[in-house]
Parts: sequence; C-alpha cells; structure tokens
Amino acid sequence: MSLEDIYKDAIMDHYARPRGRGKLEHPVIVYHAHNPTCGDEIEVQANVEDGRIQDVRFSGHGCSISQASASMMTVAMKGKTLPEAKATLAKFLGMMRGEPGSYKELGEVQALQGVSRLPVRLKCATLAWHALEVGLSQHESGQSPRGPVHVLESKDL
Amino acid sequence: MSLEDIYKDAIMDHYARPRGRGKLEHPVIVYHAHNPTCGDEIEVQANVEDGRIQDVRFSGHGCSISQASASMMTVAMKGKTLPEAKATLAKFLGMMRGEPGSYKELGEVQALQGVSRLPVRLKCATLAWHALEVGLSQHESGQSPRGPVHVLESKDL
Amino acid sequence: MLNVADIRKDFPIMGQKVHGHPLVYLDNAATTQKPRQVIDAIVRYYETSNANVHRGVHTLAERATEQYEEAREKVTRFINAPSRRNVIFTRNSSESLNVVAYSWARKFLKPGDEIVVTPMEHHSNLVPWQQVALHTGAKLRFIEMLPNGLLRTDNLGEIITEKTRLVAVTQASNVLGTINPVTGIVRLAHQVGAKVVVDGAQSVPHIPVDVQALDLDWLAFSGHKMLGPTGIGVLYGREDLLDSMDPFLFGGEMISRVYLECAEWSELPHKFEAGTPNIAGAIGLGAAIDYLNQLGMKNVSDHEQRLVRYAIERLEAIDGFRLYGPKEPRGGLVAFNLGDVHPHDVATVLDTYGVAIRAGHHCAQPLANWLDVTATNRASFYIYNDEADVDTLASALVKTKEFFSHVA
Amino acid sequence: MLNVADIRKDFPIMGQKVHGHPLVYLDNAATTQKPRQVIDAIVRYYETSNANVHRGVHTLAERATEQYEEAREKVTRFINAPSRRNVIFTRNSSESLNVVAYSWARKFLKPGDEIVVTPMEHHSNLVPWQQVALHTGAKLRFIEMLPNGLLRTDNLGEIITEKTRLVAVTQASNVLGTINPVTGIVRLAHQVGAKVVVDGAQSVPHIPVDVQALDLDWLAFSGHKMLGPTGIGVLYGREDLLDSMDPFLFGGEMISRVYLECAEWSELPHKFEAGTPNIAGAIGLGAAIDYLNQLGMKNVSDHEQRLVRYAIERLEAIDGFRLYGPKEPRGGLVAFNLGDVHPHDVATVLDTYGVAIRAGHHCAQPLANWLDVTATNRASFYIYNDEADVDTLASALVKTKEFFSHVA
Ligand SMILES: Cc1ncc(COP(=O)(O)O)c(C=O)c1O
Ligand SMILES: Cc1ncc(COP(=O)(O)O)c(C=O)c1O
Repeated sequence: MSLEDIYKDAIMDHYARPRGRGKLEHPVIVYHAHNPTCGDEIEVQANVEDGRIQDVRFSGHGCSISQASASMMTVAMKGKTLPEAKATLAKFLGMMRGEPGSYKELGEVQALQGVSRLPVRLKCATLAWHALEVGLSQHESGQSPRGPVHVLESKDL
Repeated sequence: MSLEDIYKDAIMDHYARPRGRGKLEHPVIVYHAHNPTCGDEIEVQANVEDGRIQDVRFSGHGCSISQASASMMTVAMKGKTLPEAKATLAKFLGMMRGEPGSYKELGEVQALQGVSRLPVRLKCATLAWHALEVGLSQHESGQSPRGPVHVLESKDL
Repeated sequence: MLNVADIRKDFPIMGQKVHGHPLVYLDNAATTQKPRQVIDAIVRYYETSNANVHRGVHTLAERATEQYEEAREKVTRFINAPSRRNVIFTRNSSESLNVVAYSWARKFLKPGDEIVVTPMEHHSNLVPWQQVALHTGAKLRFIEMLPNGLLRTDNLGEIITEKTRLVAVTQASNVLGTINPVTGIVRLAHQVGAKVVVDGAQSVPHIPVDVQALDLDWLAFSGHKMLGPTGIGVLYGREDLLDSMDPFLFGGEMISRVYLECAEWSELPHKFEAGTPNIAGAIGLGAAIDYLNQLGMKNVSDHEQRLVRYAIERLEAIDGFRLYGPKEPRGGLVAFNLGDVHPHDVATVLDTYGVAIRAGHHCAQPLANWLDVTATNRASFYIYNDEADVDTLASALVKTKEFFSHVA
Repeated sequence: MLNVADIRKDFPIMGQKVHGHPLVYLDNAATTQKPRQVIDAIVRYYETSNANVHRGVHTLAERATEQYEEAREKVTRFINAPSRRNVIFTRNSSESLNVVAYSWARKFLKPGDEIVVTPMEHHSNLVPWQQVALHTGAKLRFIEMLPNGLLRTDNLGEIITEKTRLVAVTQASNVLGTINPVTGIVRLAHQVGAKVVVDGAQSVPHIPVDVQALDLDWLAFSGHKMLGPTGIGVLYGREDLLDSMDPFLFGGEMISRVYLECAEWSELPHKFEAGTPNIAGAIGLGAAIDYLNQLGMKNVSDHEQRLVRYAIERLEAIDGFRLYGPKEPRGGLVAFNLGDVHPHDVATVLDTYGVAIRAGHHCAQPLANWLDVTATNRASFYIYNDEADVDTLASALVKTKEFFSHVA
C-alpha cells in the first residue's frame, strides 16, 4: 500500500480545512467518543428538526484520518432525514468493514475506503461516525444528550 | 535403564523384609516427612545416648524405594556416633545427587545409586534420610522432637 | 472414526523411543502432545508476525492483533459462546477459576452464603473456593458421592438450596472418569438463583461442549490439555456476569483511561487481560482447535469411549487390577491399582517399557482420601492412542505384577 | 561490540519486506523479535520432551521438569538471585506486579500507610497500587519529576518517609528512556523500613541487573521483551518476603496437602505457581537468556547507548523534531513528536517505508498528561538494530514531514 492509497486528496483536504468543526448552542445529540489506543477524542453534536439533521458539528483532537473523517461526516449528514442518516451510517460502516458492494452514493467519503485495510487506523476513521450512531440511537430512545464517554475497542466496529 | 538397574536385589530385599520398622517408646528425635507428589509419608524416630544413635526406626507408607531406603537407613545408622551419622548422611546425599566419588563405605546402601538417575524417584529414596537429617539438627539445636510436617519438594534434595 | 495411524504422523514426539521402546503416551489428562500444525503455527507467528497486540499501528502489530483475535474467534465458535466478549484468555484452568473466585465470589459472597462443590474436584476447583469461604464467611457444602464414583443426585435439592450462591463442579473427573450431570445441576442452581462455574479442563478437550446449550455461567479450560501450547487457558463467562465483576489483574491493555489516582477499565474481554498476553499461545490454541474441528469432537469422543471400554475389558482380566470410578458414562481414562504394588513403582516399571502413565493423587487429594488410597495409577487416552497402546499397557502391567509378585 | 550483521542472521523475521521495503523493527520496547535459538528451543521441547512438570514419574515428565527448572536456574543466575526459591514464573511484568499487590500489599498495608510511585510509571506499575490504596486505605504519593524527565531527588526525603511502606518504581522508563537512581531510592526506602518493588520490564532486557547488588525486595520483568516467548514473566522476591506473603492463585502444584475444607501450601517458589505453568515459555526464556549471556549484557547496553546517541544526533537535525526525556543517562529508545503531525500519522507513513515504530501513550497516560501531549512516537532499539536503521528512520521522518507540510 502506498501513502497515496491511504491519504487520498479528499482526506488531506478535509484535514487541512475541516468542515463542521465546533459546537452547537443547544444540541439535542451529544456524544463523546474516545480511542484508548491513541488518546484521540471526538465529540459529535447535532440538532434534529422535523426529523431532519439540521446541523452537525465535531470537536476534539486526533490524527488526520479521524479529523478528516469527522469533517466528511458533517458534510454527508447535514440535512439528511433520520432514516437517510442511518442508511448512510450503515453504508459507511459496511464499506469500512470491507463488505463488497457499490459505495458510489457516499461520494467523497469513499476516499476513506483505503483505510479499511489498516485495522488500527480503521478505528480513527469510524470514531466520529460511531459517535453519531450512538448519539442518534440515544436520541431516538429519548435518552439524555450527555451520554457517558464511549470507548472504541479493537474489533467492535 | 533396565528394571534391574533400579530395583537392585538389596532394594527388593529390604522392601520385602523391612528392618527397623516401627516406633520407639521415648524417642528424642521424631521427624515426619511427606512427599506431596505421591502422598508418601515417613516418620523417623531415633534415640541418642552418649552421643550415639542408640536406636532408629521408621513408620509410614510409600513405594518400594522409599520403604527400602528407610529400612537401609536404620541399619546404616544404628550405633553410629552423631558425627559419624552426619558424615554418612552427607555421603549418601552426595551419592544421590550424582556427585562423583567412591561410595564403598556405604555398603549395601549403594544399591540406591541407580535411583539417582530418576529425579522423581530420588525424592522417594531420600525421604527418610532427609527426615533423619532434619531430626538430628533439631535435636542438636535443642528443638522439640515434634517438628512440623516437612514437605520435600522437587530439587530441594 | 479417527484414523489413528494418520493422526500419529502429525505428532513429531510419537516417533520417539523411551528406554529402547516406542513411546506409548498415556498421560493425556496431565497434558497432551502437540501436532506439527500447532508447533508450526507458533513458529510461523514468531517468524513472520511477532509484535505486541492492540496498540501498534505498524504492519506486524496489525498482523499479530488480527491473529490473536482470530484465535479468540475460534475459541468462541468452539464452545459456541455468544460473542468474543465472553472469551478471556488466561494461563490455564487454574487461573480461570481463580478469576471467578477473586473478581466475582470475593466481591459478592457474604456470611451465610453457601458454595457447593464436589469431593471429586481437582485442587484448582476446590482450593480457590476454600479461600473464598475463608475470606467472605461463606460456607462450603459438598455434593455426596455414590460408592461407584457418581454424584448422588437424589438429595441434590437438600444441598443446592436458597442459600447457595455458587456451584463449582467439574464436568469430567480427572481421576474417576465420571461425567457429571451438569445440565441438571445448572437447572437446579439457576432455580435457586445460584451461579454455576464448570471446570472443563477434562471435558472441553474430549467431548463437544456448548456453553449456551448447557446454560453455563462460567467455564474454565486449558489449552495444553487439548493439543495446544502451555501457558494459555480460557475463561468463558456470561456477559452480564463479566460486566458485574471487577477486573482481576491491573495494568496495561485492561485500562481505558488512567489518571494519577484512578483508572477506567476497557471493555470486555480486555478488561480481564492485563499486560502483554500469551499471543503465540493463543494462536497455537487456535491451531489446536482447527485440528480438533477437522477430526470432529463427536468422533474424538466416540474414539475415546471405544478405547476406554476396550481398556477396562482388557485390564480387568489382570489379576489384582482394581478400577476406580464408574464404568459408564466415563471419560477416556482409567485410574487403578495393581494389587499392593505402589503406584510409583508401577509407573517406574511401565516407563522402562516406554509406557507413560501417571501415579499419585492427581491433584485431587480429598478424592484419594475418599477412595481410601494414598495414590492411584492413571492411564489417560487421546486421539493418537489406539488398541495397540492398551495392549502394550496391559502386558507391561502383567510384567510389573510378576516382577513384584515375590515382594508386594 | 555486537556484530549486528551476524545477530540479524539469527532472527528469521528480519528477512521480511513490509510494503516492499525491508523491515526496520524499532518497536522493541513493546516486544522484541525472537532468535532462531529461542524458537528452536520451543520446538525441541514440544518435539522431544513435552509433558506436565513436577508430578510425573515417566521419562518425558522428568525431562520436562528438568528443563523447566533449568530455565529457572538460568533466570536465577541472570539476575544474580540468591536461589531458585526467589524466582517465580508469571505471565508477564504486569502479573508479577499484581502478585506483590495482592499477596503482600493488600495483606499488610493499612490506612495511614503510604505507597510512593512516580508519574512516569507504566500503567502496570501504577494501577495495581491505585487499587491497593483503594482497598487498604493506604495513600499514593508521587516522586516529582524535573522538566527534563529525570526524577527529582533533592526532596526525596520528604516523600519517602516513616509512613512509606512501599516504593514502586521503574528502573527504566518506557517513554522517556530515563534510568532511575534505584540504588539511592532503595537505600532511602530501607532506612525508613519501606520495601521496594522495581519494574524491570525495560531494564532487565537492556542492562546488567543484579538484584543483590541493588538490594531489591522485588523485581518484575517480561520474557517477551528480552528475546523470549510471549506468556512468560518473572517475579523475583526476597525469600523472607515471599514467605510472609499469602499465595496468590490457588490450585494444583501450589499445594502440599489438601483436605476438603483447607489446604497447606508448597514451598517456594511453587507456592506462587498454581496450575500447569507455561513450560515451553520458561524454556524459551532460558534460551533467550543463553543468547543474551553469549552477547554479554554489558555489550548489549553499550551497543544501545551508542545507537541512541547516534539517533538523537541524527533526528534532532530534522526540522520540527522534538525529543522527550533526558539526554543522559537514557535507555535505548527515543520518544518524540514531529511538528504537528499526529503520531498515528507518523507511524502509518513510516510503516509504508517498512519502519515499525509505536505511536500513542505507551501505557503511560499520566506521563503523557505530564508531558502535555495526547500521544508521542517512540522508536526503541535492540541488539539487531544499527546505524543504518536509524538512517532509514531519519529519512522516512523527513519524507513524512514533507508529505504533511502543506497541511499540518
Ligand atoms: C516499564 C514497563 N513496565 C511494565 C510493562 C508491562 O509489561 P507486560 O505487558 O509484559 O506485562 C511494560 C511493557 O509494556 C513496560 O514498558
Ligand atoms: C479436572 C481438572 N481441573 C483443573 C485442572 C488444572 O488445569 P491446569 O493445570 O491447566 O490449570 C486439571 C488438570 O490438571 C484437571 O484435570
């Protein structure tokens, strides 16, 4: 695998100029994820209105992959209905798990596909998405938006 | 190694017709030894008069080697002065440890030499001797004749 | 049916001569031999993939982590655990049982509680509970044994009661060969709200074991008794129980966050795996499981059953042979005495004929007391043993008898 | 002087290519590679001598026991322990430290007592003491660190006081490379009647360590970090201390007599080795010690010193390179950051050039907090590394820097 297979242009671009960085005033979804291997932390916040993700942001620190992936996620998710968001999440996680299929609909997010062959970095790439996933399901089950810190372990993608 | 190298005639004879089996009325030396690997137990008792081992007995149960060796020990030790007894003990343990040298003076006890090549059975062969050794040193240091049960471990010959 | 001749070819140690005789290895309950496939898996790991697991970004670390976790998946499937989160790697059965004793029993038991065990337990499934009793004030109670070595079941309801918090029982005895009625015991225990920890050291290597079908709370077993390397064992635990337990060992790998004064724990199963694990050991165990799966555990069990029946028939014909334990059902081993010949002497004589058996209390002294013997002989079979091995054993025993006939 | 070219020939993994580049393995503080001699010792054991130890009369059991105990003798001499009774085989350093925590500290410490540690400890020499504090009411106190990563010693007398019962300190830091003044700490601790447990995970593999000369109470280390197999570690302990400690794990091997309700313990060292040990692991560690002895630990240490000096010189020339820890004295490793490039990215890029380093908190999160970083890169050297490896590392770092120059 070459450097360019991993660090695709889209990744480097999102890393250099992250979209959706920051926090929201009154988020209804807040989820803080932590990767114990490297100490990366990402907090995902979102607002939902009329069944649609009205805005979504991330904060925290981490490597290029985790930051770029979080940035891409905010772009991909903004404006989606909850079912659409969940479908996209499932599609993304399937791609990262290496499941065969077409991922065209993920657009530039496909740039992360190369990372799926690096098990350890995989956790970096999925951290923010995983945080949103848990945040969404907490939201749907009516749980408080401030869940516990979630720890991503190897293989529990 | 053949059977006959281990089970020398002298051993089988002492096993079949043990000498010195039993207990004393008022022993000044009593030491109970236990081999945890096989459950063998041997109690050695002795009386000392005028610095001489006046009588020595063994009781308990165990394999042919441990029984024969205990029996041989009673024969070898009876009537010896304490320094003589200690010298014989040292000689015997040296032989069993495989130290080079002449062991002629040990007489029929030399029959046990073959066992020195069987590390696990070695413990059987030295059980009674070891018990007497500890009993003697307890006696000399004025300790009570009823010491704790002693456990012989591998390699602490 | 197993093809023993083919199987033997996989075991490099089998070619060996002992005192001039071909090795007949009948000490499998103590530890089994290792097939080429297991040895190769260890060598391959060290030669191509060795690195520390879970923490590294580089290629070797990824490879090592993948292989280590793949071994965990193999164990998971082998005992039909719901998930890899239920499968903790330990050193051996003894450590697995101690984890339950320290992290669950010492935490939750109190005076008045009762722990039910059996008198046939290996020390590793008895002494930890004695210590739990000592430290918590709980009381040990013993299931009774019938004269033939089976557990008495008609009064189980008097022993497993509302006071019982834990039942610790072996699935197969390492001396008597008894196969215990785990299903019934689990049902009774669960009815009164007690948990059941099963010592699978002598069952998992020999018969199909399904933790979900048996509804076990914990299961302990050792890799080295099932063709795997030394230094690797398994503790299976139900997830809610593992979650309720405190970690056992503290250190690297098992933590999520550490501050100067406190720490948070990793998720299952890592919470119970402190420090660098026996990576090569786990991978070797995985290869052992592959090997057993290829034979089929049902075939393994059938083979041993047939062999042990043949052995009992053959050995009982020897004058002075005394068998301990029930005839059926029984695991693939026979504990016995030969007239008055001390087991140590029997084992030594057999060794001069190349036959490796065990003599002693087999780490089950209370059982020896119950049998009223200080020691027994034990011949235990596995996949590479056949009728010819039993014949060699039998004729060596006859010679032993003769040799000692004029003395013992 | 070590002949690295010759040494490399002994390591089968070294021939390997990673992403098309020859493997440059610089993750030795995590685990080391294994020479042919160690792998062969394991294979030879399984192919010729495999049996359970300490209990068997037959030839294989005798052979296995002899080899296992011979490995213990090798460890005994390697650290100059007074006797084999002082040497307990465990799984790894983490378990060794936990044995002291459970069997000594939890038994003897009480509220008001103090445990002194340092902020640079690996989690394995910190979290067990946090737990001891929690369970006994003892208090943790921390030796201070100077900005350069050395321990502050001028106020040690205020931290190690009459209240101190235990000092837990690493001899060599796995991040900073700091070599701690163990002799002085031991003297001070012993003056106030405190015991000292030393984490030797990063010292025993790299420098000559003499437990008697250092007057240590306990020493913990791991086989896998010194050319040995995974799954084997050592706890050295002073005999009177080991005698005063309760056993840790309960089960087979560690008992002398067992009754239904109680048990007596074996003599040292067996009292602390419950169940079937990692026999092949111990034998493999013995072979690793033979290998290191043949090189000479003084030569090993000199080689690493020279290499790390060269590495620091070479790497500090790289723009944005930031070294953590003191320059001298230091163990054979360098922890660093490269401008703003995240260590995970550095490690991934280096991997594409075949260079294996570690990125993360290296199981020392409190130290990372102290350094005010979430992660660092770490390159750690051993006997098979040379100046060319450092050069490869340096040029790969320069390329990493360039690659990220337009973003980070
Ligand atoms: C200083 C130090 N202590 C303890 C450990 C733990 O060693 P192990 O994982 O072998 O238990 C390590 C290794 O990671 C270490 O570097
Ligand atoms: C029934 C039983 N339980 C537990 C053990 C202990 O196994 P290990 O020594 O691998 O911990 C054994 C094996 O000796 C056994 O036979």
